[in-house]
Amino acid sequence: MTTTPQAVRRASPRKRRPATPAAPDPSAGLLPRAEPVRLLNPDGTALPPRDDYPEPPVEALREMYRRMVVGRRFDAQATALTKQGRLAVYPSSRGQEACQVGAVLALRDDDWVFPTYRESVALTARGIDPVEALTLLRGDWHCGYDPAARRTAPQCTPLATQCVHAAGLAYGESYQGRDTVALAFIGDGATSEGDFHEGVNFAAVFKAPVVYLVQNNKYAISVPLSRQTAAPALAYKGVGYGVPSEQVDGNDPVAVLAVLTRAVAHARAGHGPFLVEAHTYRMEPHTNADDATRYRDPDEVEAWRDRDPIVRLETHLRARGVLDDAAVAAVAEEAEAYAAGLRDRMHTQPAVDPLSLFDHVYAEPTPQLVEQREQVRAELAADDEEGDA
Amino acid sequence: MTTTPQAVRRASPRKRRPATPAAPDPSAGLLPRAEPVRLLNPDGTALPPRDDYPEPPVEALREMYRRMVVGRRFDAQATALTKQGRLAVYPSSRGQEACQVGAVLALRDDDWVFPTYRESVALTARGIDPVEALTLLRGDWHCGYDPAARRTAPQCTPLATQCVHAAGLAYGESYQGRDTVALAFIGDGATSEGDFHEGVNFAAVFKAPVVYLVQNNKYAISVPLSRQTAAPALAYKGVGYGVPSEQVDGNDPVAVLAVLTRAVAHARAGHGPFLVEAHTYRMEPHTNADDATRYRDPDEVEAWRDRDPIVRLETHLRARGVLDDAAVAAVAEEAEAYAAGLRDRMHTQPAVDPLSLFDHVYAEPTPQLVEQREQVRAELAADDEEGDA
Amino acid sequence: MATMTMAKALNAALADAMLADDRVLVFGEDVGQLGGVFRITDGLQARFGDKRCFDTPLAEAGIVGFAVGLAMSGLRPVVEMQFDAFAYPAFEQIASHVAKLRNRTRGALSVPIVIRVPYAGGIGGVEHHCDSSEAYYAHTPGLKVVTPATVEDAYSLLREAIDDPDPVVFMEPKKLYFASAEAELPARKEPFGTAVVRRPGTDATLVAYGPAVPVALAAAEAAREEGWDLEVVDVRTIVPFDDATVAASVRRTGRCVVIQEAQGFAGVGAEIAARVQERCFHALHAPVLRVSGLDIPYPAPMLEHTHLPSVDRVLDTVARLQWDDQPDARWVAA
Amino acid sequence: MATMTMAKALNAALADAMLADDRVLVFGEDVGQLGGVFRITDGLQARFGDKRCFDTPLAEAGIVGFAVGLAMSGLRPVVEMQFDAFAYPAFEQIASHVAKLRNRTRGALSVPIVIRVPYAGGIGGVEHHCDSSEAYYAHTPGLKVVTPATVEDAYSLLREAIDDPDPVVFMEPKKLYFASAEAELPARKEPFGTAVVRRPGTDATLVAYGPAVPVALAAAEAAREEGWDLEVVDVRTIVPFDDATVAASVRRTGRCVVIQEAQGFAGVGAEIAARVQERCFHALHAPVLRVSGLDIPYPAPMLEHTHLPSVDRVLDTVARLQWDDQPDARWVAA
Ligand SMILES: Cc1ncc(C[n+]2csc(CCOP(=O)(O)OP(=O)(O)O)c2C)c(N)n1
Ligand SMILES: Cc1ncc(C[n+]2csc(CCOP(=O)(O)OP(=O)(O)O)c2C)c(N)n1
Ligand SMILES: [Mg+2]
Ligand SMILES: [Mg+2]
Repeated sequence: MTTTPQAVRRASPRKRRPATPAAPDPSAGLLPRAEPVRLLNPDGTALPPRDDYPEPPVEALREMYRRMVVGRRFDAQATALTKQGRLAVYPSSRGQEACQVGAVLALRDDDWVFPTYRESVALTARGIDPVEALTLLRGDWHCGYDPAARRTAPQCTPLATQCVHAAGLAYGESYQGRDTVALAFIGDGATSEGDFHEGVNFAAVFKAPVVYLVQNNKYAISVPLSRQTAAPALAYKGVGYGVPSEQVDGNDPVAVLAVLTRAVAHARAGHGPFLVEAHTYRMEPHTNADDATRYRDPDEVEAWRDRDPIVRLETHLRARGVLDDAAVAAVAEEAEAYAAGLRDRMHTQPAVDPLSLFDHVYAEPTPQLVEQREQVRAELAADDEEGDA
Repeated sequence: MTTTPQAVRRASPRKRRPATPAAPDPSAGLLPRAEPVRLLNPDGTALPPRDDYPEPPVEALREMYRRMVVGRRFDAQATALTKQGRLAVYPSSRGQEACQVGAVLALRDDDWVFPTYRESVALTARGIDPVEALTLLRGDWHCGYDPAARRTAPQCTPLATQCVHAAGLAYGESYQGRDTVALAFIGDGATSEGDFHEGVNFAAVFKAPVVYLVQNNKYAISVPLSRQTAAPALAYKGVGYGVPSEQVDGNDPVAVLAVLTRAVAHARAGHGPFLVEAHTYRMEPHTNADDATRYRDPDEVEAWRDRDPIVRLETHLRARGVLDDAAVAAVAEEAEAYAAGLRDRMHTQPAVDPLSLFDHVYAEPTPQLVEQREQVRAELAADDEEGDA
Repeated sequence: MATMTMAKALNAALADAMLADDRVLVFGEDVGQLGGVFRITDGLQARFGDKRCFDTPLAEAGIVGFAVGLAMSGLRPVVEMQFDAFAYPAFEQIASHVAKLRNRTRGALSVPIVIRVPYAGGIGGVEHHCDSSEAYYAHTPGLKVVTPATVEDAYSLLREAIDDPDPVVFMEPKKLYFASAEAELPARKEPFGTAVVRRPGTDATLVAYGPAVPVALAAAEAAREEGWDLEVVDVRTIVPFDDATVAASVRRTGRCVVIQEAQGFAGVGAEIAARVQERCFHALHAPVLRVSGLDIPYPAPMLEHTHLPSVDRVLDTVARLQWDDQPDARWVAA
Repeated sequence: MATMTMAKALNAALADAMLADDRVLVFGEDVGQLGGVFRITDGLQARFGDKRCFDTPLAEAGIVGFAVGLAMSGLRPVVEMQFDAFAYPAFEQIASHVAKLRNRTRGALSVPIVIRVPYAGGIGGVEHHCDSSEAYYAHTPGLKVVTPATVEDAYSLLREAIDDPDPVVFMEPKKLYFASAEAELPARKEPFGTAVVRRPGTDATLVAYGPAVPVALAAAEAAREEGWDLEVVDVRTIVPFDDATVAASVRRTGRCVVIQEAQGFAGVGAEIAARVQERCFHALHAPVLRVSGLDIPYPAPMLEHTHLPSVDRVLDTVARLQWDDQPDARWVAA
């Protein structure tokens, strides 16, 4: 979309002057680079190093590789569990592992993460027990891990709402003298919600240390990016809040870690929020319940298979001589063990006490809830008697 | 707010490459000029003409002058009416006449306007009966004019919500083959609302012919601009939606009309929405009920008095020799007559039928409302009897 | 007569409405090529083109506000909210504009839009996907609120909602989407705004709507064993409410239980109970009792059966209708 | 004992809470230098600094969501929504997060925030400035909903709300802001969650809350002329609801009228009427009747007196409490 010459009513007779003399550009330092930052080619070969985004240390990249491989195996296992009826539904992270693991590695353990339903791999990469990570989708309670202990908000389903929470949490932490950073995940589709706007704006006005990571995986369920925005890229939203922004190739693990590391450092240094748009792709349907063939071409999916972030990182680390067959095999083995452990533990049905329904509505149940609890207790007792009879 | 060097974990050993080679800038044509467009100096002397924004025709400027003067007199009268208890409350447009009248003149009569509570002067400039324009604030019904007939939505109080309506209306018109443009007014404060974001985005995605005119009058009631945004200017929000944007000196009537004319032409030509930020100033308190001395320096207000848009336009038109004492006097007289007419007509209290409360809740009252209407009818009858007794 | 699901009947209603009136536009999230996550808009884009049925940006206030603008331009938008709780971002647009625009403009503007909301639970859905939000809308003057419980009603009520000059929040019970029944379409029998006696009975009246109707019918069936002959009234249109049908039934039976799936406190069931006792006090042998969801956030799937009104809970409540004309022991003491 | 307005009492409660607990932060639109459009936060910024009391960007979902995040970091936010209808943009944050966060996390996170909402009418306010929105919150499990009717209660209930471990929607009746009364602060008498008999009586119970309480008291006063001795119960906390106090009163008097300013349909008054008849059926000589605002959008100032529950409307309703034990003529026929 470009400006067009307007309908000129009548030309002014006086001498014309040229376009305004160049004023200092107030958007400098806020606009993203026109092209996503990339440090590895799609085939995994390295691009020449760059000053603005130096390659992260090898140890970090090896760790990233490990967590991505384990994460992907976990993800496949979770999808398999839906087929066995052990999970109600599962939104896969496949293809987005560089973003999810990169985000975790760019943060300290005491930083906060605000994940969406899509971020199961980020959760497990953070060390959250996979069974706890799947509690929501398994249906025994809404959130299975302790968010306060794990510094990880419950996975957020109402889209974009977590963007505001992250701003508040980050501001609250800095208000209390702590140098915590909050990282909020959000999808391309959810950037259309008002809460994205309000959240980023609050963070900017209060200089809250938040990194907003938009995983632009090109679809919001079936709706393609072209229906979400007419912007050149989502990262161009940052300047409108005075928030520096960057685009990154979201399937280039090295670039993702480099860009997020810089974004986190920016936030931690007290410069306020940073917006990163990672260009990636959702390899699986929206969830196992979705039928992606209704709205996208299998060729498109195939094309993205060639940009697989794990293969890319493996190629790079092998080329750098810091990953060999033995290490790859060890990671694969670890991933298998992880999946097997998950599978086993998911085979036992959790026991859930119906009376716990009343425990966490308020700190103490209201008289109304006490009454209702007694009614349910009586019903359960009656059921038991019938069962016994 | 600028980016800062990140914490570099370890430098890469390989050869560094320079920053990415310049790609074509995808934000070109979307970003506003760094400085607000201005065609007149604050003292009313003309700046050299420019190609991008030629000066509007003299006839338009004279008409603009007339409506601004009448509008300001109307505005003063309305404020006076609050003191006499004839109006419950009145949010003044004083100082913002260039924006309000400029918007009206940039549009055709069959274009749609989406005003806020602040736009009484825009309404009267559109030819809406001033008594009808004040019906809301007078308290006899929520909207006094016929929005469909006047192509003017009811003045909108829930902030930013009208931005979405304008997108829908404009798209609906073009869907039905009409070349209507919609212009939505919005204040600086209201740009922080989610509905601003959603409205501009819908307009952009659907290429709806909408002009969004942000009157940045520096305050949202008492809250200064610095608490609304950290952006270099509000016009920088456009690029994030793929919407071309411009800043204009909102107290320069010539520039306002030039910029809005171009924006309207852009929209009408089918290129989608356009965002204009007009830098202006609210000379009066938020409403007559507000006490602006609590939060702003009188000196600040005084400084803005020197940039009065009416004086500025008068100076310019006189300098161009197209306005003389007689014309100025004639306009002043017209304005006085307008105010006198308003004053007279506002002195009669409107008669409002309590039973009309039930008329426009639904197309036909529901059985519940029929029942309630009968109850009220009985009450009124009883009151009458008592009154008679 | 053909067997079809409620989902199919809703789809047919949309298609027929689009055919009958080319001002009808259908839009929302994923309603285009995908046909909606519940497939209610399946095939509409292919049949009517992507200008009549289309996807929007992901923003519910945007969707509803856009519909308001389209309605102002003379069109008749039918929008889908993907799930109950995801209509909340649109609450301001609904409460302050959709509900009020006619009133604010003394009738000069109207907003004949239909907001379709798949609602309520019973499908093992995760959090935020199972809210019963009808009371929020029913409490907002200017909105009509409709909820079908049968396949034929799904069709006719949706057609009537689209034809209605007022905005209608059309609440679709998710758990009934794929229940099928014999149905003949088009099926428009009673006028819009009327409740219907789904099952005649003499001993007590069960008043229910939407997802609670099948529960009421099953309870009435089971009650035969206990020797009770229960009448079941399906409310259908919450606003406007059909007092005449409901009160006539309760005056006949002398006893009443109101059943809703939503949390009870200040819900639609409270309104019905309050109205019934106001209007039928001297006919009542017992207080009007309510069966509803618990006053808790909608629980996780494994616990939803404890939350939802069940046949047993309805029967327990019917048992407390003071058949011996003795006050309820629980509440006499306190 | 000093004479003060409710506005001043609320201001004192905020100041005392900020003094008592430095985790308490007060923020919203215009609450800083201006002291709020109703001056409820007057002087707080000057006294506690602009980190404890501050203005935010103009975005209600932002304000509430920001408070959620602050609460997660251990702070105790008290936010102001400028007017009732301007809380609607925050509805999703309130219904899906504030109300549910404790539940979703099995108690690991809590959201002890207070959302102050100036509400209801009677002040000649223009559209969108006079909504009675309490039912939306009361119907949402996880929220507590409080509304004071007296100066002393305004102080104590707000202190208690801020100290409460749960989120509280604190509804402030605008028309009572500048009514003044003798008050002694701090004034904390009954425990949080209890209703109070404001005026004892023997013939019938008027149950009211917030802006309706003065109407109930005035009606009770006027009723003496008609020979009725009316008891007035002030609900105070809508959630949790004090059944014991209300039911005890109605069992004593045998008759009940519920008064609320909000539109009636599916409002809090419906809940109260439903509860009272459930619990007091055998003590009732007449149905529980309701007086409420009409089921219309809040009208323009010149018509608001027709909309609002008036003393006359209350007395007319009391007159219909079947003092002769005859059914209500209006509803027998139908
Ligand atoms: C407020 C809200 N509206 C609608 C939905 C339903 N919904 C769940 S996921 C989704 C698509 C989200 O797309 P995107 O933000 O791109 O994230 P992705 O799933 O691609 O990771 C939708 C519409 C929701 N969860 N919340
Ligand atoms: C959704 C909403 N929140 C709050 C308000 C209360 N309010 C009325 S005007 C105003 C300030 C608006 O400032 P701005 O957008 O800059 O417009 P201006 O009044 O300066 O023209 C506020 C907070 C409102 N009308 N709507
Ligand atoms: Mg996506
Ligand atoms: Mg302003």
